[in-house]
Amino acid sequence: MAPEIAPRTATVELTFSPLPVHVRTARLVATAVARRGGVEETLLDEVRLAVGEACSRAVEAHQQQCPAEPVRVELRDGADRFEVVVTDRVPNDDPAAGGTPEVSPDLAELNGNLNLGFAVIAGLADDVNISSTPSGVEITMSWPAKKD
Amino acid sequence: MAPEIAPRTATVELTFSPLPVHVRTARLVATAVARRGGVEETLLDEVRLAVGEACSRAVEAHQQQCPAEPVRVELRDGADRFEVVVTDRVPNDDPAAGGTPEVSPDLAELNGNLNLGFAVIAGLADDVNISSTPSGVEITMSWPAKKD
Amino acid sequence: MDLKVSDYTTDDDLTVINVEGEIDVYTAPKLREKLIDLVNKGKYHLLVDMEKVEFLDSTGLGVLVGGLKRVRAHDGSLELVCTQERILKIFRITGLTKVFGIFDSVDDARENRKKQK
Amino acid sequence: MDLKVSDYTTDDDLTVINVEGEIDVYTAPKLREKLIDLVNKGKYHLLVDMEKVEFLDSTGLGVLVGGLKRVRAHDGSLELVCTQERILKIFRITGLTKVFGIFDSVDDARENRKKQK
Ligand SMILES: Nc1ncnc2c1ncn2[C@@H]1O[C@H](COP(=O)(O)OP(=O)(O)O)[C@@H](O)[C@H]1O
Ligand SMILES: Nc1ncnc2c1ncn2[C@@H]1O[C@H](COP(=O)(O)OP(=O)(O)O)[C@@H](O)[C@H]1O
Repeated sequence: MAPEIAPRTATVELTFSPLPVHVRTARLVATAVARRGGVEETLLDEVRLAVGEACSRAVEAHQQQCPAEPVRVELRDGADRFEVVVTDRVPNDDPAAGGTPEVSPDLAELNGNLNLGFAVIAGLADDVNISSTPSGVEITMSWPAKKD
Repeated sequence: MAPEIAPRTATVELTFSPLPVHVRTARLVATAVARRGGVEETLLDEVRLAVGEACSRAVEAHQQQCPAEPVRVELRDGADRFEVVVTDRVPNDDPAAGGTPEVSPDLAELNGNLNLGFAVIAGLADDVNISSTPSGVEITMSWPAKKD
Repeated sequence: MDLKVSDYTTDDDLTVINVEGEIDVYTAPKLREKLIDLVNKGKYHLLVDMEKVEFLDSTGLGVLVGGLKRVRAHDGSLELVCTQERILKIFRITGLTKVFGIFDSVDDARENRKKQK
Repeated sequence: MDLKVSDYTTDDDLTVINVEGEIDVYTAPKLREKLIDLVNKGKYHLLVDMEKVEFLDSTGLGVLVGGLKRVRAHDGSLELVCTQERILKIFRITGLTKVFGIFDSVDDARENRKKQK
């Protein structure tokens, strides 16, 4: 787990084999946990879509480079933000550089232009951070959450 | 991961802070993954309930003994069985011995008689294995799954 | 998904508790509080209507068993209305069908109560 | 949740594709195959009716863009019917409202097509 987790933050973590079908599971879990974490109903669509995009991207990257490794989604239900971290294990893959050169044109089309995915994430998350580390790409997104 | 995983088995793993609310998330995920994994609709109720019972038990054990440690649920979508493994990190807690002595009577009532939970699991899962290891208790349950 | 609990008392002094939603490890405390509260108010004849219960786990069973113990300490009763097969199954698996009177409707339970008097 | 795709061709030679459900990384291949199939059959004027789409992600957008490229290679068109704000939002965020003709109904799209002839 990342060091920045506050001690009282409740977390749910999902890891899954890099298959498109599990992106649906990730959307389902993220939406359910966000709802309970106090994210407003009107924002849940954005959470669902942004998390789906980040996971689709990770699944695609893993399928090409490390199909045996799972994709990881961490959901942090913090004091006033609901935070989602999607981590892939494809080292030094610069997501913002636009497309992976080895992708066949068909697959690239099928999975959409990678930049479309990022455009969606950037347009939907309240706050986004994309960091490319030697062990993989980490996309952190967050939304405001109300506690009652 | 346990050694018995077949190489082609797709897995989804969920870990969560030991809070009752996350038992709902676990039920939700287990049911969704089981459905997609080809478990018959008529068995999904059993999956939902048995996974909920195993997670409730683990949450209770963690709350008493290691509230900072997460509970883990592994969903293995194998060739002809859908398998769920719920693992707690409470060492040498013999679940079948019936009740943890330190529990206040109220909490014990609230969380049901531990044996009721096991009765439910045993009555619902097609196949159950409970193993108590030095690192915690592992409940493995499985149901038949059809691939199409 | 969440649990709604409400109650009313009939003129033959039976308190009917309507439970709607999921009774699980997360919501069971709410039902437990309701049962304790009623017993504290001197209501010792309880009938829990489970017809709108969508999910029940062993925590919920534990709360019902706890309620039964409480009312029995006052010579009371705790009975159930339940016709849903998926819920009945859980009572059957755990052997609790032998512990609770289970009726098909509130009227059936009231009828039975009159007979016993 | 899953994706249903069906189509029919009007007498003014417009092929309407009805899409129902979620267009995402899991189901998009199905829509892609349908588009390719239609183009292979010589259908170059496509109208995708998105009114029953419940979810659309960038993979779905990619498939629509891919379809557009294919029909354009034959001087064709690919337009959309969409009034759902949550779906329109995704086209707007990605700038694709400028790329696709988007209509309020199949009739509107047909009307527009007649005018352009
Ligand atoms: N039973 C299910 N199994 C798998 N995925 C599901 C299931 N139900 C919904 N989903 C997916 O999870 C996402 C969120 O689900 P949910 O919160 O139920 O959606 P909604 O708010 O639209 O009812 C949806 O985008 C859908 O893809
Ligand atoms: N949006 C949700 N958020 C959290 N938990 C949910 C949600 N929807 C359903 N659940 C829980 O997950 C379990 C399975 O959900 P689901 O497959 O949608 O149930 P059903 O088949 O009864 O519609 C239910 O027992 C419920 O507790």
